[in-house]
Amino acid sequence: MPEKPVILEIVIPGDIKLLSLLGDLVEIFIQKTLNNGSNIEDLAFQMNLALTEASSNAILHGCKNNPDRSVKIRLELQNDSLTLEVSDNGSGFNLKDINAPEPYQEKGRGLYIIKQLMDSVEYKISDKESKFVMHKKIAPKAKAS
Amino acid sequence: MPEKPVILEIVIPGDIKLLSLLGDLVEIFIQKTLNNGSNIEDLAFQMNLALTEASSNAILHGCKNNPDRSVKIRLELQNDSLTLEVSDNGSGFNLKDINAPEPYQEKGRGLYIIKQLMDSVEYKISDKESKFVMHKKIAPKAKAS
Amino acid sequence: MKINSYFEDQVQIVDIDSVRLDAGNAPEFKDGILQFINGEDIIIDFRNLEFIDSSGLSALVYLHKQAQNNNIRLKLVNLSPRIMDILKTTGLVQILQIYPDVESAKKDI
Amino acid sequence: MKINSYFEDQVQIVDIDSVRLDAGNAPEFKDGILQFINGEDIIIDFRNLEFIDSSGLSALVYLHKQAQNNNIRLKLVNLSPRIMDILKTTGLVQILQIYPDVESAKKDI
Ligand SMILES: Nc1ncnc2c1ncn2[C@@H]1O[C@H](COP(=O)(O)OP(=O)(O)O)[C@@H](O)[C@H]1O
Ligand SMILES: Nc1ncnc2c1ncn2[C@@H]1O[C@H](COP(=O)(O)OP(=O)(O)O)[C@@H](O)[C@H]1O
Repeated sequence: MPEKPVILEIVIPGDIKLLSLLGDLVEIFIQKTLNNGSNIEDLAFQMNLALTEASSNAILHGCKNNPDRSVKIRLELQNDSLTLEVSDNGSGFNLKDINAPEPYQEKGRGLYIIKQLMDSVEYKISDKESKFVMHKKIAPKAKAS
Repeated sequence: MPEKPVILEIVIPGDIKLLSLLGDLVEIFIQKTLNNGSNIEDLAFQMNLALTEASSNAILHGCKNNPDRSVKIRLELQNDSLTLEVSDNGSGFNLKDINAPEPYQEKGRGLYIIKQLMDSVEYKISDKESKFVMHKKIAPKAKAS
Repeated sequence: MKINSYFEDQVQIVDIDSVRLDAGNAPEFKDGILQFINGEDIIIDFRNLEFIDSSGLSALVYLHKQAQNNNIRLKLVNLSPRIMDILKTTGLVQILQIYPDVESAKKDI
Repeated sequence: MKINSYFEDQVQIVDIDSVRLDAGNAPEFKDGILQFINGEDIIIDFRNLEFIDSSGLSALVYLHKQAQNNNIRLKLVNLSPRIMDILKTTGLVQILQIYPDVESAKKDI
Protein backbone atom coordinates (compact mmCIF):
# COMPACT_ATOMS: atom_id res chain seq x y z
CA MET A 1 0.00 0.00 0.00
CA PRO A 2 1.21 3.49 -0.73
CA GLU A 3 2.31 5.83 2.03
CA LYS A 4 -0.42 8.44 1.56
CA PRO A 5 -4.09 7.58 1.26
CA VAL A 6 -5.55 6.94 -2.15
CA ILE A 7 -8.79 8.81 -2.77
CA LEU A 8 -11.48 8.36 -5.37
CA GLU A 9 -14.33 10.86 -5.69
CA ILE A 10 -17.17 10.76 -8.17
CA VAL A 11 -20.00 13.26 -8.58
CA ILE A 12 -22.97 12.24 -10.73
CA PRO A 13 -26.44 13.65 -11.42
CA GLY A 14 -29.18 11.97 -9.38
CA ASP A 15 -30.11 9.60 -12.17
CA ILE A 16 -30.58 5.93 -11.38
CA LYS A 17 -29.30 4.97 -14.83
CA LEU A 18 -25.82 6.01 -13.64
CA LEU A 19 -25.92 3.76 -10.58
CA SER A 20 -23.95 0.85 -12.01
CA LEU A 21 -21.09 3.20 -12.92
CA LEU A 22 -20.35 4.00 -9.27
CA GLY A 23 -20.18 0.47 -7.90
CA ASP A 24 -18.22 -0.89 -10.82
CA LEU A 25 -15.70 1.95 -10.69
CA VAL A 26 -15.13 1.45 -6.98
CA GLU A 27 -14.65 -2.28 -7.51
CA ILE A 28 -12.11 -1.75 -10.29
CA PHE A 29 -10.36 0.99 -8.32
CA ILE A 30 -9.89 -1.24 -5.27
CA GLN A 31 -8.72 -4.16 -7.41
CA LYS A 32 -6.15 -2.03 -9.20
CA THR A 33 -4.90 -0.15 -6.14
CA LEU A 34 -4.53 -3.15 -3.87
CA ASN A 35 -3.46 -5.37 -6.72
CA ASN A 36 -1.94 -8.11 -4.66
CA GLY A 37 -3.49 -10.34 -2.05
CA SER A 38 -5.95 -13.08 -2.83
CA ASN A 39 -8.96 -11.70 -0.93
CA ILE A 40 -8.93 -8.36 -2.74
CA GLU A 41 -11.42 -9.60 -5.31
CA ASP A 42 -13.94 -10.40 -2.60
CA LEU A 43 -13.35 -7.13 -0.78
CA ALA A 44 -13.73 -5.16 -4.01
CA PHE A 45 -16.98 -6.96 -4.82
CA GLN A 46 -18.38 -6.31 -1.35
CA MET A 47 -17.55 -2.61 -1.54
CA ASN A 48 -19.26 -2.47 -4.95
CA LEU A 49 -22.40 -3.85 -3.27
CA ALA A 50 -22.26 -1.59 -0.19
CA LEU A 51 -21.67 1.47 -2.34
CA THR A 52 -24.43 0.51 -4.78
CA GLU A 53 -26.90 0.22 -1.88
CA ALA A 54 -25.96 3.55 -0.35
CA SER A 55 -25.89 5.27 -3.74
CA SER A 56 -29.26 3.98 -4.89
CA ASN A 57 -30.70 5.32 -1.62
CA ALA A 58 -29.04 8.68 -2.24
CA ILE A 59 -30.33 8.82 -5.83
CA LEU A 60 -33.86 7.50 -5.19
CA HIS A 61 -34.60 8.80 -1.69
CA GLY A 62 -32.17 11.74 -1.43
CA CYS A 63 -32.50 13.13 -4.98
CA LYS A 64 -35.90 11.60 -5.84
CA ASN A 65 -34.21 10.41 -9.05
CA ASN A 66 -33.91 14.00 -10.27
CA PRO A 67 -30.87 14.53 -12.55
CA ASP A 68 -30.72 18.22 -11.60
CA ARG A 69 -29.57 17.16 -8.16
CA SER A 70 -26.32 15.35 -7.55
CA VAL A 71 -24.77 12.58 -5.52
CA LYS A 72 -21.15 12.48 -4.45
CA ILE A 73 -19.27 9.36 -3.51
CA ARG A 74 -15.84 9.21 -1.94
CA LEU A 75 -13.56 6.25 -1.26
CA GLU A 76 -10.50 6.66 0.90
CA LEU A 77 -8.07 3.77 1.02
CA GLN A 78 -5.65 3.73 3.93
CA ASN A 79 -3.03 1.16 4.76
CA ASP A 80 -5.35 -0.91 6.93
CA SER A 81 -8.84 0.50 6.41
CA LEU A 82 -11.17 2.02 3.91
CA THR A 83 -13.94 4.58 4.17
CA LEU A 84 -16.84 4.96 1.76
CA GLU A 85 -18.95 8.12 1.86
CA VAL A 86 -22.13 8.83 -0.07
CA SER A 87 -23.60 12.34 0.09
CA ASP A 88 -26.80 13.88 -1.25
CA ASN A 89 -28.67 17.13 -0.66
CA GLY A 90 -31.92 15.49 0.38
CA SER A 91 -33.54 16.00 3.75
CA GLY A 92 -31.89 12.92 5.18
CA PHE A 93 -33.41 10.30 7.45
CA ASN A 94 -33.10 8.85 10.89
CA LEU A 95 -30.61 5.97 11.03
CA LYS A 96 -32.07 3.71 13.71
CA ASP A 97 -31.45 0.09 14.50
CA ILE A 98 -30.99 -1.84 11.32
CA ASN A 99 -32.74 -5.19 11.60
CA ALA A 100 -32.86 -8.27 9.44
CA PRO A 101 -35.80 -7.97 7.05
CA GLU A 102 -38.45 -10.66 6.78
CA PRO A 103 -37.87 -12.87 3.72
CA TYR A 104 -41.23 -11.99 2.14
CA GLN A 105 -40.67 -8.25 2.56
CA GLU A 106 -40.25 -6.45 -0.76
CA LYS A 107 -38.20 -3.49 0.45
CA GLY A 108 -35.79 -2.38 3.12
CA ARG A 109 -32.85 -4.73 2.60
CA GLY A 110 -30.32 -2.08 1.55
CA LEU A 111 -29.14 -0.82 4.91
CA TYR A 112 -29.15 -4.35 6.32
CA ILE A 113 -26.85 -5.57 3.56
CA ILE A 114 -24.53 -2.59 4.13
CA LYS A 115 -24.38 -3.38 7.85
CA GLN A 116 -23.37 -6.97 7.12
CA LEU A 117 -20.58 -5.89 4.78
CA MET A 118 -19.04 -3.02 6.76
CA ASP A 119 -17.48 -2.77 10.22
CA SER A 120 -19.35 0.40 11.14
CA VAL A 121 -21.70 2.95 9.59
CA GLU A 122 -22.76 6.46 10.57
CA TYR A 123 -25.04 9.07 9.12
CA LYS A 124 -24.19 12.78 9.25
CA ILE A 125 -26.74 15.46 8.49
CA SER A 126 -25.76 19.11 8.14
CA ASP A 127 -27.42 22.10 6.52
CA LYS A 128 -25.50 21.43 3.37
CA GLU A 129 -25.80 17.69 2.91
CA SER A 130 -26.69 14.27 4.22
CA LYS A 131 -23.70 11.97 4.32
CA PHE A 132 -23.66 8.22 4.84
CA VAL A 133 -20.24 7.06 6.05
CA MET A 134 -19.11 3.44 6.03
CA HIS A 135 -15.88 2.00 7.46
CA LYS A 136 -14.13 -1.28 6.82
CA LYS A 137 -10.85 -2.65 8.19
CA ILE A 138 -8.71 -4.35 5.64
CA ALA A 139 -5.97 -6.91 6.13
CA PRO A 140 -2.55 -5.31 5.65
CA LYS A 141 -0.81 -6.18 2.43
CA ALA A 142 0.67 -9.66 2.57
CA LYS A 143 4.44 -9.59 2.29
CA ALA A 144 5.74 -11.28 -0.83
CA SER A 145 7.24 -14.56 0.34
CA MET B 1 -25.72 12.75 -21.46
CA PRO B 2 -27.01 13.66 -18.02
CA GLU B 3 -28.14 17.19 -17.22
CA LYS B 4 -25.45 17.99 -14.64
CA PRO B 5 -21.76 17.40 -15.22
CA VAL B 6 -20.23 14.11 -14.21
CA ILE B 7 -17.02 14.48 -12.24
CA LEU B 8 -14.28 12.01 -11.40
CA GLU B 9 -11.49 12.92 -9.00
CA ILE B 10 -8.62 10.73 -7.92
CA VAL B 11 -5.84 11.53 -5.48
CA ILE B 12 -2.83 9.23 -5.36
CA PRO B 13 0.61 9.32 -3.77
CA GLY B 14 3.36 10.44 -6.13
CA ASP B 15 4.40 6.90 -6.98
CA ILE B 16 4.95 5.95 -10.60
CA LYS B 17 3.72 2.41 -9.87
CA LEU B 18 0.19 3.87 -9.56
CA LEU B 19 0.31 5.57 -12.94
CA SER B 20 -1.59 2.93 -14.90
CA LEU B 21 -4.50 3.13 -12.45
CA LEU B 22 -5.27 6.73 -13.41
CA GLY B 23 -5.39 6.35 -17.16
CA ASP B 24 -7.29 3.09 -17.07
CA LEU B 25 -9.88 4.44 -14.62
CA VAL B 26 -10.47 7.50 -16.78
CA GLU B 27 -10.85 5.32 -19.87
CA ILE B 28 -13.39 3.04 -18.16
CA PHE B 29 -15.22 6.01 -16.65
CA ILE B 30 -15.67 7.70 -20.03
CA GLN B 31 -16.77 4.45 -21.65
CA LYS B 32 -19.37 3.77 -18.99
CA THR B 33 -20.68 7.33 -18.72
CA LEU B 34 -21.01 7.98 -22.45
CA ASN B 35 -22.01 4.42 -23.15
CA ASN B 36 -23.48 5.00 -26.57
CA GLY B 37 -21.91 6.31 -29.72
CA SER B 38 -19.36 4.44 -31.75
CA ASN B 39 -16.41 6.81 -31.33
CA ILE B 40 -16.53 6.71 -27.54
CA GLU B 41 -13.98 3.89 -27.43
CA ASP B 42 -11.46 5.98 -29.35
CA LEU B 43 -12.13 9.08 -27.26
CA ALA B 44 -11.77 7.10 -24.03
CA PHE B 45 -8.47 5.63 -25.22
CA GLN B 46 -7.12 9.04 -26.22
CA MET B 47 -8.03 10.55 -22.85
CA ASN B 48 -6.28 7.61 -21.15
CA LEU B 49 -3.14 8.52 -23.10
CA ALA B 50 -3.36 12.30 -22.48
CA LEU B 51 -3.99 11.76 -18.79
CA THR B 52 -1.17 9.21 -18.51
CA GLU B 53 1.26 11.70 -20.05
CA ALA B 54 0.23 14.57 -17.78
CA SER B 55 0.18 12.32 -14.71
CA SER B 56 3.58 10.79 -15.31
CA ASN B 57 4.95 14.34 -15.58
CA ALA B 58 3.22 15.29 -12.33
CA ILE B 59 4.56 12.18 -10.56
CA LEU B 60 8.09 12.22 -11.97
CA HIS B 61 8.79 15.95 -12.38
CA GLY B 62 6.27 17.47 -9.93
CA CYS B 63 6.62 14.95 -7.08
CA LYS B 64 10.05 13.55 -7.98
CA ASN B 65 8.43 10.13 -7.60
CA ASN B 66 8.07 10.67 -3.86
CA PRO B 67 5.05 8.84 -2.40
CA ASP B 68 4.81 11.34 0.45
CA ARG B 69 3.63 13.91 -2.08
CA SER B 70 0.42 13.54 -4.00
CA VAL B 71 -1.09 14.05 -7.40
CA LYS B 72 -4.71 14.89 -8.04
CA ILE B 73 -6.54 14.27 -11.25
CA ARG B 74 -9.98 15.53 -12.16
CA LEU B 75 -12.20 14.74 -15.12
CA GLU B 76 -15.31 16.78 -15.79
CA LEU B 77 -17.69 15.53 -18.45
CA GLN B 78 -20.15 18.05 -19.85
CA ASN B 79 -22.70 17.56 -22.57
CA ASP B 80 -20.36 18.65 -25.36
CA SER B 81 -16.89 18.89 -23.81
CA LEU B 82 -14.58 17.40 -21.29
CA THR B 83 -11.85 18.84 -19.09
CA LEU B 84 -8.94 16.91 -17.62
CA GLU B 85 -6.89 18.49 -14.83
CA VAL B 86 -3.71 17.15 -13.26
CA SER B 87 -2.31 18.93 -10.20
CA ASP B 88 0.85 18.50 -8.17
CA ASN B 89 2.65 20.55 -5.52
CA GLY B 90 5.91 20.79 -7.41
CA SER B 91 7.49 24.06 -8.48
CA GLY B 92 5.87 23.87 -11.91
CA PHE B 93 7.43 24.75 -15.25
CA ASN B 94 7.10 27.14 -18.11
CA LEU B 95 4.68 25.90 -20.76
CA LYS B 96 6.14 27.29 -23.98
CA ASP B 97 5.60 26.33 -27.57
CA ILE B 98 5.24 22.62 -27.84
CA ASN B 99 7.07 21.38 -30.90
CA ALA B 100 7.26 18.05 -32.67
CA PRO B 101 10.23 16.11 -31.24
CA GLU B 102 12.92 14.69 -33.50
CA PRO B 103 12.43 10.95 -34.08
CA TYR B 104 15.79 10.03 -32.52
CA GLN B 105 15.16 12.11 -29.40
CA GLU B 106 14.73 9.96 -26.29
CA LYS B 107 12.61 12.33 -24.24
CA GLY B 108 10.14 15.16 -24.49
CA ARG B 109 7.26 13.57 -26.41
CA GLY B 110 4.67 13.79 -23.60
CA LEU B 111 3.46 17.35 -24.04
CA TYR B 112 3.52 17.00 -27.82
CA ILE B 113 1.26 13.93 -27.67
CA ILE B 114 -1.12 15.75 -25.32
CA LYS B 115 -1.30 18.70 -27.70
CA GLN B 116 -2.22 16.38 -30.59
CA LEU B 117 -4.99 14.73 -28.60
CA MET B 118 -6.64 17.77 -26.98
CA ASP B 119 -8.23 20.94 -28.36
CA SER B 120 -6.44 23.23 -25.92
CA VAL B 121 -4.12 23.06 -22.91
CA GLU B 122 -3.17 25.55 -20.23
CA TYR B 123 -0.93 25.50 -17.21
CA LYS B 124 -1.85 27.30 -13.99
CA ILE B 125 0.64 27.88 -11.22
CA SER B 126 -0.42 29.20 -7.83
CA ASP B 127 1.18 29.17 -4.40
CA LYS B 128 -0.68 26.02 -3.59
CA GLU B 129 -0.29 23.93 -6.69
CA SER B 130 0.67 23.53 -10.33
CA LYS B 131 -2.26 22.52 -12.46
CA PHE B 132 -2.22 21.28 -16.02
CA VAL B 133 -5.63 21.77 -17.67
CA MET B 134 -6.68 20.07 -20.91
CA HIS B 135 -9.90 20.63 -22.87
CA LYS B 136 -11.58 18.54 -25.52
CA LYS B 137 -14.84 19.08 -27.41
CA ILE B 138 -16.92 15.98 -27.77
CA ALA B 139 -19.62 15.23 -30.31
CA PRO B 140 -23.05 15.48 -28.70
CA LYS B 141 -24.75 12.17 -28.06
CA ALA B 142 -26.11 10.66 -31.25
CA LYS B 143 -29.87 10.33 -31.15
CA ALA B 144 -31.09 6.75 -31.40
CA SER B 145 -32.40 6.37 -34.96
CA MET C 1 -31.43 -6.03 -20.86
CA LYS C 2 -32.27 -8.86 -23.24
CA ILE C 3 -34.78 -11.35 -21.88
CA ASN C 4 -34.90 -14.46 -23.99
CA SER C 5 -37.45 -17.24 -23.56
CA TYR C 6 -37.43 -20.74 -25.03
CA PHE C 7 -38.83 -24.20 -24.36
CA GLU C 8 -36.76 -27.28 -23.65
CA ASP C 9 -38.56 -30.62 -23.05
CA GLN C 10 -41.80 -28.66 -22.67
CA VAL C 11 -40.27 -26.55 -19.88
CA GLN C 12 -40.22 -22.76 -20.17
CA ILE C 13 -36.74 -21.30 -19.67
CA VAL C 14 -35.94 -17.59 -19.56
CA ASP C 15 -32.46 -16.18 -19.62
CA ILE C 16 -31.19 -12.66 -19.19
CA ASP C 17 -27.96 -11.22 -20.57
CA SER C 18 -27.30 -8.69 -17.77
CA VAL C 19 -24.23 -9.06 -15.58
CA ARG C 20 -25.73 -6.63 -13.04
CA LEU C 21 -29.20 -6.50 -11.55
CA ASP C 22 -29.52 -3.32 -9.48
CA ALA C 23 -31.90 -0.43 -8.83
CA GLY C 24 -31.08 0.86 -12.33
CA ASN C 25 -32.52 -2.12 -14.19
CA ALA C 26 -34.54 -4.12 -11.61
CA PRO C 27 -37.87 -2.54 -12.72
CA GLU C 28 -37.19 -3.57 -16.32
CA PHE C 29 -36.30 -7.08 -15.17
CA LYS C 30 -39.44 -7.33 -13.05
CA ASP C 31 -41.75 -6.24 -15.86
CA GLY C 32 -39.92 -8.40 -18.38
CA ILE C 33 -40.28 -11.58 -16.32
CA LEU C 34 -43.83 -10.80 -15.20
CA GLN C 35 -45.20 -11.40 -18.70
CA PHE C 36 -44.02 -15.01 -18.55
CA ILE C 37 -45.84 -15.68 -15.29
CA ASN C 38 -49.09 -17.16 -16.53
CA GLY C 39 -49.90 -20.84 -16.98
CA GLU C 40 -46.62 -22.65 -16.58
CA ASP C 41 -43.59 -23.08 -14.36
CA ILE C 42 -40.58 -20.97 -15.35
CA ILE C 43 -36.87 -21.49 -14.96
CA ILE C 44 -34.79 -18.29 -14.92
CA ASP C 45 -31.23 -18.93 -16.01
CA PHE C 46 -28.88 -16.47 -14.28
CA ARG C 47 -25.63 -17.78 -15.72
CA ASN C 48 -24.59 -14.29 -16.90
CA LEU C 49 -25.34 -12.53 -13.62
CA GLU C 50 -22.38 -11.41 -11.50
CA PHE C 51 -23.99 -8.81 -9.25
CA ILE C 52 -27.33 -8.27 -7.51
CA ASP C 53 -28.39 -5.55 -5.06
CA SER C 54 -31.39 -5.25 -2.74
CA SER C 55 -33.58 -3.90 -5.57
CA GLY C 56 -32.76 -7.00 -7.58
CA LEU C 57 -33.62 -9.13 -4.54
CA SER C 58 -36.91 -7.25 -4.13
CA ALA C 59 -37.77 -8.01 -7.76
CA LEU C 60 -37.12 -11.72 -7.11
CA VAL C 61 -39.32 -11.71 -3.99
CA TYR C 62 -42.10 -9.93 -5.89
CA LEU C 63 -41.94 -12.36 -8.81
CA HIS C 64 -41.84 -15.33 -6.45
CA LYS C 65 -45.03 -14.13 -4.77
CA GLN C 66 -46.72 -13.51 -8.13
CA ALA C 67 -45.84 -17.04 -9.18
CA GLN C 68 -47.29 -18.43 -5.95
CA ASN C 69 -50.50 -16.48 -6.51
CA ASN C 70 -50.70 -18.03 -9.98
CA ASN C 71 -49.99 -21.51 -8.61
CA ILE C 72 -46.86 -21.91 -10.65
CA ARG C 73 -43.25 -22.29 -9.65
CA LEU C 74 -40.44 -19.84 -10.37
CA LYS C 75 -37.09 -21.66 -10.33
CA LEU C 76 -33.77 -19.83 -10.24
CA VAL C 77 -30.70 -21.57 -11.65
CA ASN C 78 -26.99 -21.00 -12.21
CA LEU C 79 -26.56 -18.45 -9.43
CA SER C 80 -22.91 -17.61 -8.79
CA PRO C 81 -21.33 -18.30 -5.37
CA ARG C 82 -21.25 -14.56 -4.60
CA ILE C 83 -24.94 -14.14 -5.37
CA MET C 84 -25.70 -17.24 -3.29
CA ASP C 85 -23.87 -15.53 -0.40
CA ILE C 86 -26.17 -12.51 -0.66
CA LEU C 87 -29.26 -14.74 -0.77
CA LYS C 88 -28.02 -16.49 2.37
CA THR C 89 -27.21 -13.26 4.23
CA THR C 90 -30.69 -11.90 3.55
CA GLY C 91 -32.48 -15.17 4.36
CA LEU C 92 -33.92 -15.45 0.85
CA VAL C 93 -32.57 -18.97 0.33
CA GLN C 94 -35.38 -20.01 2.68
CA ILE C 95 -38.18 -18.92 0.36
CA LEU C 96 -36.84 -18.84 -3.20
CA GLN C 97 -36.61 -22.03 -5.26
CA ILE C 98 -32.96 -22.37 -6.16
CA TYR C 99 -31.33 -25.13 -8.26
CA PRO C 100 -27.73 -25.53 -9.32
CA ASP C 101 -28.54 -25.80 -13.04
CA VAL C 102 -31.27 -26.12 -15.67
CA GLU C 103 -31.16 -29.93 -15.64
CA SER C 104 -31.84 -30.31 -11.93
CA ALA C 105 -34.59 -27.68 -12.08
CA LYS C 106 -36.28 -29.53 -14.96
CA LYS C 107 -36.14 -32.87 -13.13
CA ASP C 108 -37.87 -31.56 -10.01
CA ILE C 109 -41.51 -31.44 -11.15
CA MET D 1 6.11 -7.93 -16.88
CA LYS D 2 7.06 -11.30 -18.31
CA ILE D 3 9.60 -11.19 -21.09
CA ASN D 4 9.81 -14.49 -22.91
CA SER D 5 12.43 -15.32 -25.54
CA TYR D 6 12.49 -18.22 -27.99
CA PHE D 7 13.96 -19.19 -31.35
CA GLU D 8 11.93 -19.98 -34.47
CA ASP D 9 13.79 -20.95 -37.69
CA GLN D 10 16.98 -19.65 -36.05
CA VAL D 11 15.39 -16.24 -35.47
CA GLN D 12 15.26 -14.76 -31.97
CA ILE D 13 11.75 -13.71 -30.94
CA VAL D 14 10.87 -11.95 -27.71
CA ASP D 15 7.35 -11.43 -26.48
CA ILE D 16 5.99 -9.47 -23.54
CA ASP D 17 2.76 -10.09 -21.68
CA SER D 18 2.01 -6.46 -20.70
CA VAL D 19 -1.07 -4.75 -22.08
CA ARG D 20 0.35 -1.36 -21.06
CA LEU D 21 3.81 0.08 -21.58
CA ASP D 22 4.03 3.38 -19.69
CA ALA D 23 6.34 5.32 -17.38
CA GLY D 24 5.54 2.78 -14.66
CA ASN D 25 7.06 -0.20 -16.45
CA ALA D 26 9.08 1.22 -19.36
CA PRO D 27 12.40 1.02 -17.40
CA GLU D 28 11.78 -2.67 -16.69
CA PHE D 29 10.94 -3.26 -20.35
CA LYS D 30 14.07 -1.41 -21.50
CA ASP D 31 16.39 -3.38 -19.21
CA GLY D 32 14.64 -6.63 -20.03
CA ILE D 33 15.04 -6.25 -23.79
CA LEU D 34 18.56 -4.83 -23.54
CA GLN D 35 19.98 -8.17 -22.46
CA PHE D 36 18.86 -9.72 -25.77
CA ILE D 37 20.66 -7.09 -27.82
CA ASN D 38 23.95 -8.82 -28.55
CA GLY D 39 24.84 -10.84 -31.58
CA GLU D 40 21.61 -11.38 -33.43
CA ASP D 41 18.56 -9.67 -34.88
CA ILE D 42 15.53 -9.64 -32.58
CA ILE D 43 11.83 -9.61 -33.25
CA ILE D 44 9.68 -8.17 -30.46
CA ASP D 45 6.14 -9.49 -30.58
CA PHE D 46 3.73 -6.87 -29.19
CA ARG D 47 0.51 -8.82 -29.76
CA ASN D 48 -0.60 -8.30 -26.13
CA LEU D 49 0.10 -4.56 -26.05
CA GLU D 50 -2.90 -2.23 -26.07
CA PHE D 51 -1.37 0.99 -24.76
CA ILE D 52 1.93 2.84 -25.03
CA ASP D 53 2.91 6.28 -23.70
CA SER D 54 5.86 8.55 -24.44
CA SER D 55 8.06 6.69 -21.94
CA GLY D 56 7.33 3.46 -23.79
CA LEU D 57 8.21 5.21 -27.04
CA SER D 58 11.44 6.50 -25.51
CA ALA D 59 12.35 2.96 -24.54
CA LEU D 60 11.78 1.82 -28.14
CA VAL D 61 13.95 4.64 -29.51
CA TYR D 62 16.71 3.82 -27.02
CA LEU D 63 16.62 0.12 -27.86
CA HIS D 64 16.55 0.86 -31.59
CA LYS D 65 19.70 2.97 -31.24
CA GLN D 66 21.41 0.31 -29.13
CA ALA D 67 20.62 -2.27 -31.80
CA GLN D 68 22.06 0.00 -34.50
CA ASN D 69 25.24 0.46 -32.46
CA ASN D 70 25.51 -3.32 -32.26
CA ASN D 71 24.88 -3.72 -36.00
CA ILE D 72 21.76 -5.77 -35.47
CA ARG D 73 18.14 -5.12 -36.31
CA LEU D 74 15.31 -4.71 -33.84
CA LYS D 75 12.00 -5.56 -35.51
CA LEU D 76 8.65 -4.72 -33.97
CA VAL D 77 5.63 -6.82 -34.91
CA ASN D 78 1.91 -7.13 -34.20
CA LEU D 79 1.40 -3.50 -33.21
CA SER D 80 -2.28 -2.62 -32.81
CA PRO D 81 -3.87 0.08 -35.00
CA ARG D 82 -4.03 2.46 -32.04
CA ILE D 83 -0.35 2.02 -31.25
CA MET D 84 0.46 2.50 -34.93
CA ASP D 85 -1.45 5.79 -34.77
CA ILE D 86 0.77 6.99 -31.94
CA LEU D 87 3.92 5.94 -33.82
CA LYS D 88 2.69 7.91 -36.83
CA THR D 89 1.81 11.02 -34.82
CA THR D 90 5.24 11.10 -33.25
CA GLY D 91 7.07 10.36 -36.49
CA LEU D 92 8.59 7.16 -35.13
CA VAL D 93 7.31 5.06 -38.04
CA GLN D 94 10.10 6.73 -40.00
CA ILE D 95 12.90 5.22 -37.92
CA LEU D 96 11.61 2.06 -36.25
CA GLN D 97 11.48 -1.22 -38.14
CA ILE D 98 7.85 -2.26 -38.10
CA TYR D 99 6.31 -5.39 -39.59
CA PRO D 100 2.71 -6.61 -39.55
CA ASP D 101 3.57 -10.01 -38.08
CA VAL D 102 6.34 -12.44 -37.12
CA GLU D 103 6.31 -14.16 -40.52
CA SER D 104 6.95 -11.01 -42.55
CA ALA D 105 9.66 -9.90 -40.11
CA LYS D 106 11.41 -13.26 -40.41
CA LYS D 107 11.31 -13.18 -44.22
CA ASP D 108 12.97 -9.76 -44.45
CA ILE D 109 16.60 -10.62 -43.85
N1 LIG E 1 -29.91 8.95 1.38
C1 LIG E 1 -31.16 8.82 1.93
N2 LIG E 1 -32.01 9.86 1.97
C2 LIG E 1 -33.24 9.74 2.51
N3 LIG E 1 -33.69 8.59 3.04
C3 LIG E 1 -32.92 7.50 3.04
C4 LIG E 1 -31.60 7.55 2.48
N4 LIG E 1 -31.05 6.32 2.62
C5 LIG E 1 -31.96 5.55 3.23
N5 LIG E 1 -33.09 6.24 3.48
C6 LIG E 1 -34.32 5.75 4.16
O1 LIG E 1 -34.04 4.49 4.76
C7 LIG E 1 -34.99 3.52 4.33
C8 LIG E 1 -34.37 2.13 4.31
O2 LIG E 1 -33.40 2.02 3.28
P1 LIG E 1 -33.01 0.59 2.70
O3 LIG E 1 -32.74 -0.34 3.82
O4 LIG E 1 -31.91 0.80 1.72
O5 LIG E 1 -34.32 0.06 1.96
P2 LIG E 1 -35.18 0.62 0.74
O6 LIG E 1 -34.35 1.63 0.02
O7 LIG E 1 -35.46 -0.61 -0.08
O8 LIG E 1 -36.42 1.20 1.35
C9 LIG E 1 -35.46 4.01 2.98
O9 LIG E 1 -36.74 3.51 2.62
C10 LIG E 1 -35.46 5.53 3.19
O10 LIG E 1 -36.64 5.93 3.83
N1 LIG F 1 4.03 18.64 -13.73
C1 LIG F 1 5.25 19.11 -14.08
N2 LIG F 1 6.07 19.64 -13.15
C2 LIG F 1 7.31 20.09 -13.50
N3 LIG F 1 7.80 20.04 -14.75
C3 LIG F 1 7.03 19.51 -15.72
C4 LIG F 1 5.73 19.03 -15.45
N4 LIG F 1 5.20 18.58 -16.62
C5 LIG F 1 6.13 18.78 -17.56
N5 LIG F 1 7.26 19.35 -17.05
C6 LIG F 1 8.47 19.76 -17.77
O1 LIG F 1 8.21 19.71 -19.18
C7 LIG F 1 9.20 18.88 -19.83
C8 LIG F 1 8.60 18.22 -21.05
O2 LIG F 1 7.66 17.24 -20.70
P1 LIG F 1 7.30 16.06 -21.71
O3 LIG F 1 7.02 16.62 -23.04
O4 LIG F 1 6.19 15.27 -21.09
O5 LIG F 1 8.61 15.19 -21.85
P2 LIG F 1 9.50 14.37 -20.76
O6 LIG F 1 8.65 14.19 -19.54
O7 LIG F 1 9.82 13.12 -21.49
O8 LIG F 1 10.70 15.22 -20.50
C9 LIG F 1 9.68 17.93 -18.75
O9 LIG F 1 10.95 17.43 -19.02
C10 LIG F 1 9.64 18.82 -17.51
O10 LIG F 1 10.79 19.61 -17.42
